[in-house]
This record gives sequence, C-alpha cells and structure tokens, in this order.
Amino acid sequence: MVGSPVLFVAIPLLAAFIIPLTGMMWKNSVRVIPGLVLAFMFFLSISLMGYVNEHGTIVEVLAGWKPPIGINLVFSPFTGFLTTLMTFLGFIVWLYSYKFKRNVDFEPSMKYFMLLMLLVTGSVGIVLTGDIFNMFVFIEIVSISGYGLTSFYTRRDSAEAAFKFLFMGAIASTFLLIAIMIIYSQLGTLNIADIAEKMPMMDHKLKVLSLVFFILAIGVEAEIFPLNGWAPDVYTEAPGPIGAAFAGIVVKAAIYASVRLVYTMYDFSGAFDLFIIIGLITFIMAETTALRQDRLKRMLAYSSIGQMGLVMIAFGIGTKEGVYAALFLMFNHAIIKSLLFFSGSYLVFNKKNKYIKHVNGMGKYLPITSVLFTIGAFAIIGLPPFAGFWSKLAILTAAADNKMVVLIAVILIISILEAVYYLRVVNRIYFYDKKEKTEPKKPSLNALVAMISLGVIVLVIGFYPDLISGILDRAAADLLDKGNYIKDVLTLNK
Amino acid sequence: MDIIILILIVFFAGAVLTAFSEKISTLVQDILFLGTLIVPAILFFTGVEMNTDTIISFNKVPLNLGMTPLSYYFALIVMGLAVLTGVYTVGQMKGKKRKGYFYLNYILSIGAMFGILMSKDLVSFFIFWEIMTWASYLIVIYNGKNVQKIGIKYFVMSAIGAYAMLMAIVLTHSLTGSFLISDLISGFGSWDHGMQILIPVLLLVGFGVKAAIMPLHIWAPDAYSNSPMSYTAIFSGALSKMGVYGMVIVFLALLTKVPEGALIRDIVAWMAAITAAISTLYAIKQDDAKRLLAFSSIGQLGYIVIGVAIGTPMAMLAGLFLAFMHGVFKSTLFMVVGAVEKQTGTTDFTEITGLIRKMPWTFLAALISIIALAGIPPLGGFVGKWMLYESLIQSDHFMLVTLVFFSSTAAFLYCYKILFGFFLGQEEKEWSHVKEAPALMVVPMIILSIISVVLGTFPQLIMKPINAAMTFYGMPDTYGVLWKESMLFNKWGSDIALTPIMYGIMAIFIVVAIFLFFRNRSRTRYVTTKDISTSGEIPKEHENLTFTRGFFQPFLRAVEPVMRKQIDKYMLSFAQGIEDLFEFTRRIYNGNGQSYAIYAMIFLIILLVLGKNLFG
Amino acid sequence: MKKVIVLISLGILGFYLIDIFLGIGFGVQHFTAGVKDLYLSNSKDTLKVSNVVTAIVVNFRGFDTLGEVTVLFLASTALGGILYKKRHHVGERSVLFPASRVVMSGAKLLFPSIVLLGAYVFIHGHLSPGGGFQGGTIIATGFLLMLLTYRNYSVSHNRLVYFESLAGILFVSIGLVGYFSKGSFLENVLPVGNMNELFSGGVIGIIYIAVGFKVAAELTGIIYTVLHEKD
Amino acid sequence: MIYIILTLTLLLLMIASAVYAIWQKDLLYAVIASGILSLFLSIVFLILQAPDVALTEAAIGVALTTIIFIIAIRNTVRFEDEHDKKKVKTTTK
Amino acid sequence: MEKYLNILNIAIYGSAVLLMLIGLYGALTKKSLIKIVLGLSILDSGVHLLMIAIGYLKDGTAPIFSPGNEDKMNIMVDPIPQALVLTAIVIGFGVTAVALSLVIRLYRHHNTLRIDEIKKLKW
Repeated sequence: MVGSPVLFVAIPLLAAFIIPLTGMMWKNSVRVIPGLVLAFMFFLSISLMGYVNEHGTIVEVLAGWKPPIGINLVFSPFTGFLTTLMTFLGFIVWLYSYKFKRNVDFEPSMKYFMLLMLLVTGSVGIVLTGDIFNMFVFIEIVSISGYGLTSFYTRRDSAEAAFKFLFMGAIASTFLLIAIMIIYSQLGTLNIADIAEKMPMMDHKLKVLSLVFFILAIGVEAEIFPLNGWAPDVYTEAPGPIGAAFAGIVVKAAIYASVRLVYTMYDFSGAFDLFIIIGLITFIMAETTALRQDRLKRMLAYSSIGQMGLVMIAFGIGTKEGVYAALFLMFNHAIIKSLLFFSGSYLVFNKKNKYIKHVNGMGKYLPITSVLFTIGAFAIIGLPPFAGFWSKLAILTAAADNKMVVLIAVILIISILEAVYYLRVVNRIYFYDKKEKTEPKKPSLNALVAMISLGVIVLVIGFYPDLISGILDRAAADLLDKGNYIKDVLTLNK
Repeated sequence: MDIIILILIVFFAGAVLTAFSEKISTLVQDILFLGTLIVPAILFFTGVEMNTDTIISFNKVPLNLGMTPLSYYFALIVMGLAVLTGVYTVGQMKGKKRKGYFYLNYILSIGAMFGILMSKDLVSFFIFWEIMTWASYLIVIYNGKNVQKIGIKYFVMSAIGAYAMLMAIVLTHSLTGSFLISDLISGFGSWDHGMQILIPVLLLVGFGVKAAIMPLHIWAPDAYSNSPMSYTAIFSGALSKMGVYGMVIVFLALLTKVPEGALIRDIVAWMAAITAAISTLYAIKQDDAKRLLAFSSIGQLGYIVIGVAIGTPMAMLAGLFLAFMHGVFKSTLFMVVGAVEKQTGTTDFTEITGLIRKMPWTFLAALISIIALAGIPPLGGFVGKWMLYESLIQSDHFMLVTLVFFSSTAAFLYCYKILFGFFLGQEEKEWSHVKEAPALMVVPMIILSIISVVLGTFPQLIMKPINAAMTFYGMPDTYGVLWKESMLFNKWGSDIALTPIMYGIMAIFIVVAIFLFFRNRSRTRYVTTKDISTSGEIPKEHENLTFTRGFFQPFLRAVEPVMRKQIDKYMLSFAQGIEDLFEFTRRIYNGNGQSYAIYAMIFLIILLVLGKNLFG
Repeated sequence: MKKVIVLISLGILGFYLIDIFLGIGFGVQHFTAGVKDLYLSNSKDTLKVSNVVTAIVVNFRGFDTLGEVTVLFLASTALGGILYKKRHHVGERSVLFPASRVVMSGAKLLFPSIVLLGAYVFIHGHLSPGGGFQGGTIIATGFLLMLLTYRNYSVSHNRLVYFESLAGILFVSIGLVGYFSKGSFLENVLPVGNMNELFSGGVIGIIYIAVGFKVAAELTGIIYTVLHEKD
Repeated sequence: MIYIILTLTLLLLMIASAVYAIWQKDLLYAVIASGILSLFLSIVFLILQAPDVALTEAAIGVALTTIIFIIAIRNTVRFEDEHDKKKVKTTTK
Repeated sequence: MEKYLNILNIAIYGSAVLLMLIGLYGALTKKSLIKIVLGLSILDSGVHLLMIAIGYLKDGTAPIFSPGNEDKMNIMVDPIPQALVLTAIVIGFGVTAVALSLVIRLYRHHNTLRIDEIKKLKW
C-alpha cells in the first residue's frame, strides 16, 4: 500500500495548522500549501484506487481500536471513486482560484484557501468514515467552512446567504444528533457496519423515525426540495469557484451519506421509492425555477440542484444499472457544473449583479471561455457526443428496465426545459451585442488551464466513456454489496 | 480501417479543421470544406458495401454501423446534395462572417446524417440524430436574428421529437435487452400490446418532428427561412428526409405486425394530408420567397409522408421517389432564392421584379424546378405524384386523394408567384446593376435541374435502389411487378414515355399558360412596378404597392377561415402559460430564511406522519 | 398564520419525539451488545485511564476530537473572515463601561488562578472530570475577564496563532507518530502507566494538553475578534 | 427523593428561563436568561452523572456563549422591536 | 422508587423535548436574528439534555474509575453519549459564534436585524 486513507484527513489538518505559521514567514505559502495538499490527496486517492482494484477494500482503523470500538475509514471502490472525484475537483478549484484572489488582502486570502482545503477534507471525511458520529463531525466541518467561504466577499449580500445556510444547517445538525442518538440507544453502537448488521433487531417504528430525521438532516446538504432554499443564495453569493466546489464536492458528499444510509444501514425497500419521489420533486421544482432566472449563477445553482434530484432518482431505482447511472451522473455533474461555474463567472466577471444579460456578445471577447461554457451547456443538456449524454442514457435505461415509463417521460420533459434555459444563455453569448463599455476580464493562465482540462474531460468522456465505466461498475457493485461491506469492516484482520 | 468509420472520421476531423483554418486563409478553408464533403462522397460511392457490420465498442453500449439498401438510397440523397450544395455554399458564403462556425456545423450535420443512415443500432442512431439536431440548431441561429424565438422553438420541437425517440429507445432496450434495430424489428411482434402501440407512436413523434408533420411542424417555417439558403437546401432536401427514413422503417418493419397499424397509418396519412393542404395555403399567402418555400417544403413533405404512411408497395414507392425528387427540386429552389438574395440582398417578392434578363441561368433552374415541384409532366415530380394518386385510389383513400389533389393544384399558385415575382415582370431601375450569380452557385443549380429532367424521363434510375430498399424490409418486388401495373408503364419496357394522360395534362398546362399570358398581355402598360392606381384611392407614400403584393387576394379570402387557426400561436401561448406557472411556483423561494426553515419543519412533519406508510 | 403553522407542526413533532423517547425509556440500558462495556473495560485495562469520557474523547474516538478541534479552528478562521476589515487592529474598544478599581484588581488577582485552574483541569483530564475543552474554556474565560476589565488589554494576535498552530501540529503529529510507529493513526505509543496516576494513559495526557492550549487560544481569538468588532 | 424534587425544580426553572428567553423583547435579558438556562442545565447534567459535560456546559454555555451574545447585542441593537428608535439610542451609547 | 423514576422519565425527556420545541419556536417565528440564534442555541441545549438522558442509568455513577469503584463497571452510566455531547457542545459553540458574527455583519450591511427585511436574494 502506498499510503493510507487516514492521510486524507491528517495531512490537510496538519497543513491547516501549519499554514498560519508559514504565512508569517512566506506569504505565498498560504496559496501554495493548500494546492500541494490537494494535489497530494488526489494522487493518494489514485494510488489507493489502484491498490483497491487489486486487493479489495481498505479498512483503516484509528487509534488502534478495531471496529466497532474505534472509528474506521473505509476506502472501497465506491468511496474511493468519490474521493478521487472530490480531490480532483478540489485541486482544480484551487488551480482555478490561485490567482483569482490576488487582489484580496493577505488574511482573507489565507482564510479562503484554508477553508477551501478543509471543505474538501471534510467532504472526503464524510465519504471515507465508517462511523455516523464521525460523519456528523465532518458534516459540521464542511458546513462551517461553507459558511466561511460563502461570506467571503464582504461587500456583497453574502452574509445573508451564509446566514440562511447556517440556519438550515444548524437545524439539520440538531436532527442529525437526534437520529444518531435514537440509533445508539437501541443498538449501542455508532459504527455503520455494526449498525447495519444489528439493524434487524431494532424496533420498526424507531427505525422509521430515525431515518426520517436522517433524511431531514442530510437532505439540507444534499439540497433536496423543500430544504434547498439556502442553496441558490449560497451559490450566487459565494466566490465563483466555491459554487463549483459546492456543486461538485459538498453535495456529492451529502448524497453519499444519504445513499450509505439507505443502501447499507437501513433495510427498507420503501426508502428507494422515497428517493425517487424526493428526487423527482427536487428535479422538477429546481429545473422549472431555473427557467425564469435572470442571474447566471442562480440559474446554474438551480440547475445543479435539479441534477442532484436526478442523481437521487437514479439511486432510487436501486438496481445496479441505477447506481451505475447515478455515479456516472455524479461524475459528469461534478465536472460539467464546475466547468460551467468557472467559465460562467468569467463571462459575468466584473458585473455586480451577474445578470444573464451580461453575457451578451461575450463570444467575441472571450472566445475560449465562451466555447467552454457552450461545451458545458451542451454536455449538461445531455447532447451527444458530450459526456452528459451517456449518463442520461444510463439513467433512462435503468428506469426503463424497471418499467418506470412515467418517470422516463417526466425526466425527458423536464430535460427540455433545462435545454431551453441553457440555450438561451448560449444564444446570448454569441448572438447578442455587448452593451456595456466595461472591458471583460480575460481569464488568467491558471484559470484557463483548469477550465480547459475540465472541457477536455467532458469531450474525452463523451467520446470514450469506457474510460470510467469500469470504475463506475466496480463502485456500483461495491455499494450494492452490503454484506461485503459489513464483513470487510467487522472482520478486520490487520 | 473500416470505410464507414473512415468516412465519419473524415467528416468530424474535417469539420474541426475547417473551423480552425479560418485563421490561415479563406481559400484553404474553402478547399478544406469542399474536400471534407467530396472525399467522403467518393469513399462512399466507391467503398461502402451493403450489409457489412462495423462495431465500435467504446462504451458498455457498442455502436453498430453498417449499410442497408434503404440507407443506401437515402445516403444517395444526402451525399449527392451535400457535394452540390457544398459547392454552392462556397460561392454563397464568400465574404460572410463566421464562416468557420457555419462550415463546422454544416459538415457536422452532414456527417451526422450519414451516421444516422449507417446506424444499425438505436443508440448510435440517436447520437447522430442529436448531433444533427444541435448542429442544425446552431445554423438556424446563425443569422443572429430572433435567435431566442426561432432557435429555441426549433430546439424545443426537436428535443420533443428526440426525447420521444429516446424514450422509445430505452423502452426497446428494456424489452429486448439490446439496442439493435434488427432486434427491435425481430422482437417487436412478441411484445405486449401496449408497448407495440407506444413504441411506434413515440418513434413516429420523433421522426414526425423532423418531417414537419402537422402539430409538430411549427418550427419549420421559421427555421427554414431563418437559416442561410445554402443550408436550407440541405435542411429541406436532406435533413427532413431523415424523418422520412425513420418513418419508412417504422411503417415497413414495425406497424405491419400490429393490428392497430392500419389505424395509425390512416391517422398519420391524414395528418400529413392536412399538413400538405394547409401549408400550401400558407405558402400562397407569403410575400417572402424563403417563407414561401419553407411552407412549400412542409407541404411536399406531407405528400412524401402520405405515401410512406399508406404503405402499400406503390405508395411507398411513390413516397420514396418523391423524397428524392423533393430533395432535388426543393434544394434547387432554395439555391435560387439564395442566389437572388446574394445578388439583390432581399427575398421579398414585393421588392424584386424582372430578373429574368439579369440572371438567366438562375431563372432556368427555377423554372425547371418549379415545373418539377408542381408535378407537371414530363419532369420527375409528375411521376411521383402520379404514383401517389394511383396508389391512394387503389387503396380506396378517396378523401385523401381529393385533399392531396386540391393542395397539389393550389401549389401551382405559389409556383407561379415565385417565377413571376422574381423573374418576370418589368425591370426596375433599382435592380439594373444585378448580375448573374457566380459560377460556383449556378453550376450546382443547373446540375440539379438536369437531374430532375432526367428523372422525369428515366425514373427507373432510382427506382432500382428504392426497390432494393423495400424488398429488404419484406415488401414484394415492386420494380418487377407493381411498376408494370401502373398506368405510367408502357410497352417500351422499362423506359418511361409520356402516356396520353401525361400529354393531356401537359396540354392543359399549356392552355392555362397561354390563357394567363394573354390575360396579362391585354393589360400591358408601361408603368413602374410599384405604381398601380387603384380606383379612386390615393395611395400613401409608405405603402408598398407593388403588383405582387396581395397576389392571390381573392383566393386567400376564400380560404381564410381555414387559415385563421394557427397551431403555432396555440403552442406558443401554451408555452407562455407554462412559463408563467413556473414564475408562480418559484416564489416558493421567497428569500426569507425563516420560511425555508418552516418548509423544513413541514417536510419533517410530512415524513413523520407518512413514515410508516412510506417504508413498508 | 405562520405562527399557527409552526405551532401545529411543532406540536406534531413534539408528540413524535415524546413518543420515541418515552418508548426508549429512561435510566435503563436497551442494548445488550453495545460498545459501552468494551469502552469501559478497555479504558480500565488497556489504557489505564480513570475518566472513561476522556479515554473515549481522546483515544477511542480521538478522530472526532481532531475534527472537533478543527471545527473550532474553522469557526475562528471563518469568524475572522466574516468580520474582516482592513483597519483591523486600530485600538477600537467596545467595553461596556470602564471597570471600577475593585473589579480591576480583582480581575488581576483572579486571572492567574483562573489560568491555573484551567491548566489543572486539562492536565488532569484523564483522572478527573474535565479535560482539554473544559480547561481551555476556563483559560479563555480568564482572558475574557481581562479583556472586559482593562480597556487596553490586548492579546498578541501572533502569539495566539503560535499557540493555536503549535498545539494543532502537536495533536496531528502525535497521531502521525502513532500511524508511523504502530500503524494506526492516534494509536498510543507511550507506556500507559498505572491507573489513577498522573502519568497514565499514554499519549492521552499530551493530547489533552495540546487540545487545552488550542481551545484556549482559539476561544480567546474568537472573543477577541468579536469584541473588537465595532464601527 | 430529594434528588428527584431537586431535578424537577431545576427542569422547571430551565423551561421557565427558556420561555422567558424567547418571550423577552429585551435581548440582553433574553440572553442572560439563556445563560441561566445553561447553568441549570449543567446542574442537571451533574445530577445525571455527567460531570465532564456539566463542566463543559458551565464553561461554554454559561460563560462564553452568553458573552458572545452580549457582544453581538452591543454591536447591533438591544431590543427585538428595533423600530423603537428611542430605546436603541439610549442603549447603544 | 419506580414511580418516581417514571416521573423523572417523563420530566427529563419532556423538558428536553420542550426545550427543543421552545428553541425551534423561537427560531421559526421570531423576527430578530439574535433571537433566532438564541432559539437555535436553546434547541441545541435541549438536544444535549436528551442525549445525556439517554445514556443515564438508574442509580448509575459517573464513568470515572476511582480507587474504590474499579469493579463497578456495570453501574456506570454510559460514557459514550457524554463524549458525544462534549463534542456537540463545542461544535454548537463554534456554530453560534459564526452565526453571531454573521448577524453583526448583516446588521452592518442592512442596518436591521429583522429577518423578513433581509431578503435581497430570492426566487
């Protein structure tokens, strides 16, 4: 083994504590170190993925106590896939924002990069941990870094967005604690695998109610319909790359948490239907709301929420194809939505309110950024040959195999709306005349590299989806194999 | 390497290269553009063999490519038109902005059409279909006029079609476990009854959008008239045929196996006939040549779809033959309009007159194509229409034949309008500087005109491929048997000659022409075209009083009740209503953080109360 | 209207919660094979730590504590970012009113003993109730007292950062030492000693001291930042 | 027995201070009430055999949280009904 | 004794739930941002009480070994909820501090604390 899953948490935290010290000596270190750490995490996850493919799931115990006593980290094909995705995106977000914050003072910029790093760390922690209370701690880490990052710009209405987020997050964490305590009071353990094994012993009523509290708590971060009021505000007011980080990293972690609950911890079959219902409502509400937005980032935010609804639907289908589709969709969404946020925030760079009309005629001034935005828009609509098509095909096939004809119809009808609002923006980029006098800001080199690498991934996956379908297949099989997860964790021979 | 893949690679690589070579020089770009169209055509005509399978497996879903006789026939249309229109395009696009953008999407759409025809499984079919859709979408908005309205309308309608198709595709996959078209066809007979209805209907909706059948046609007039004419030639000539191609498969291979097939056939045929009739009326009303031709295209596609939908061997033959002919003459006409637009800057009948001496070759091409379009012997259009009437009568669709005959006759009116509006009449000083279009534009038009003349006399040139295509899907050998039953057939064997009926029709046409000529002759007076004195009324300055304005006023007044109801408007107001609904629902996000928390509470309560029922 | 909805939904929620927890019952143990006994016995036998809560917080679930420390760290970081203004340390005071001489000297007198108490609490975290968090908080309240009493009392920002960072680094490093020498993050590397002695429990004491310093520095930092936020 | 009565009294006081904290329009009093709540809570924790938690709650809940609330009130307004400008003015300086 | 325990059962859980509901009520209906944060912190207190109550054992002792009671493991109250509450309290404090700093900034920006007037971001 080249590394260990614990380094995903230990190294960033060490770095976070070191950064204030090095920042006193060498100011640039506050930018460089988080990047190095994120790159390290990405390569670590890749090397661990290689190991996992050969030797099977890694279960890392902490403090030398085997589960269920100690906390453990699980790096399986499924969690490994998500970890790789998140750390990659984290690195890309860092790369994109490396110069983005040049004009900001030293201290806020230090905080920006530190919070970004810990946001990624917390999300990775949510995914890796095998203990529900530990998951709660990581959720709080993610939330608080989220509050800090959202309110980064002091001049905008960012505090309002952050407060809404905090309000929802605080209520959610309360109910998360209640749910954890209900489970603990019945089963006497906090380890997910142990809980999953003992779950049949639990009283049915308490099982249902604890799951309800869990859904409420995790649903806030996962942006499901009635709980996502904060999300568009946060995406709008946070710095551009942070929108990408939320869409690509935080929400993925929350979705992971809910999936882990339903697939591994609980043994309800009805929970899958609930996933479909919630996902469908989220999808419909978000996409229809996005249709009438006049601010670019807000539109992207609603679109992101809608896509997450689609992911929930795919997970709710519950078959291997469904999980495969959901994972594919998560991957695509992470890449494409980041691309859209990145290029979109340059298209409306110097504008205060970032209205959609500000992109008018940008095709002429920012050709590469515009093309990348267009590729992203086409991909997220699901037009072949871009990456989004394959995931859409996968989810529809999975739904069709379960004879969910109405579901397919609804997804497709709503997809048309999605196409409409994205194409409206694309049309504006190329076929409207720019009215404002202000010169658009050219993307700096690092931002351009970040965007182009995302665009290339979109194209490559579009033309050659086999590149990741093997990984996704293994991940899907891993998620569905509940017995194996329990066995891996509880019969640990270290 | 397999030749089909090679062709596709040439298309897609050529498209990208062409787009980026704009920076180098326009000449290089033009050459690359033509090369990208011609090389695949050569490769196609020389190298592609029937019924060879090529499998590209870069996904869990492998893509199967290969050619069937039917796709060969349609590929003939696409590749031929692509080359000819390509030459024309180079002439027309000279000195225009965004050439790279235009060429890129042009080649992409041609390549995608080729891909559609070569697809043996539904996924690759859909992929190429969507590439074709967005490439053509990008061209529709190329002019930058009304992009939000026209472009989005086109895309939404296309998306409705494409997603209906996608739904059919995934349902097929759930039933057969594979995406192959051959598996769909072979397994179709054994499915449960609901699916046997649902899947063909969904597919027909998908194809119907591209073939512009009645309730789904609303994108077509705007999209056709808004894109550059050199692309509209492809749009109407080849791209819309993709819908016909799909319909042929559905009608030939699927609907023959279900009892409700006949009903669906009749419904589609009737919808197509109504499309033909109404769009002909609309075409008559237009004052803009582009829109006129757009409506005319929709009408003509209606005939083709009637033939395909009726589905008797003769009707199918007629439909497919008309598909080819329509590709030929409608492309020519769009090219003509494009040439006129290029030379004069407008396509409004009320602006232009008397170009006959300025643009004689263009006029010739227009004349021949219009004769073909109107279905006047001895040109190709006549053969197709005749067979259509014959097959309709043979299969007892008398009402249909009446309707088709009515619209076909009415089509004379707009044909006349094109010819008269642009070319005949007096020369205006305003247009005295106009010259003949450049050779690059004229030559393709003339070639296409020659093709439509030749096909009028020797239709068997393309009857053979059609016949092969139809027998491939299990139809009887029409060429050998049915062709002989047609009244068009004569004793000189396979060569067609004009039977007395044809002569009769021709005579009638000549009489009408002479009558019109004399009627106009008697009024001849030397005034400028924009000066007509009405009885006692003094025209105001700004009123356009060209004589071509309100050309067929009495006729239009007679048919006005039919035309007053516009599906277009209903659909747009429906869309508007939906958007207003969304405007209302999005107020749930009222900006107050506390309300969001209350939503969360309500959500929690709902889950708590329903929890026991939700999780069994 | 809003209040009615809220009251109704809270009523239903309360009903369900009461229902759940009365069902769970009070003062009885509901599970048979839980981890409680394992924690108790391991704490006594393996770690030799008297205060089981400390053993859990620092060792069995030490990872949580690391996260918790990070949360505080993040809170102080985020707070600094939220209230950041360019003219940051330009002596702005927001004391409620000038303290009287009695209070001043009382505070001066109390401050060392408060800090001492805090240090005692976190050093003896594994023996008696209390630990790093409690001790750190107590120290922070000591600083709070000084900040409130003396108008010009200032805490060196850099010194806080040093304490905070070094304590954090110490925590993670102990964890990494465990990882590299014993193969498991945060695993005890020191001899555990005897029950009820100061030097027992291996690294637990060291970690709790680090936590104590860190918490003290962070909380002081938070208070300092908020207190000086006045425009 | 005495413990039970003591506990019940504490719980009652806790609820009362919570209600007072929510009901009181003067935020300063409300915050102090919530501090008192925390104090009672920490005693309840002690009764429930959780000395560690009691200590933490006493230090954080009673002292720090209250102080931070008070500082926040100093920086904003003291009364819930802030439109009563007179009250605001008299209390801020 | 059983009866009293029953009373305590209802009383402790009841008051914990009541605390939560009072806190939630404040957070959901009060207009002042500070009141909302206060409500959230009362909500937190309620949950903490709930958690400790779950870990309580009748006639239990605190989970601290002292020289006298090293073998009284089975009458010790459950230490795990205590550890969790310890963590939760600290986290709750962090969240409250961030919330209050946000409140201060919101006041600076909007010059009001009424949550229904701070809604520039909507729809």
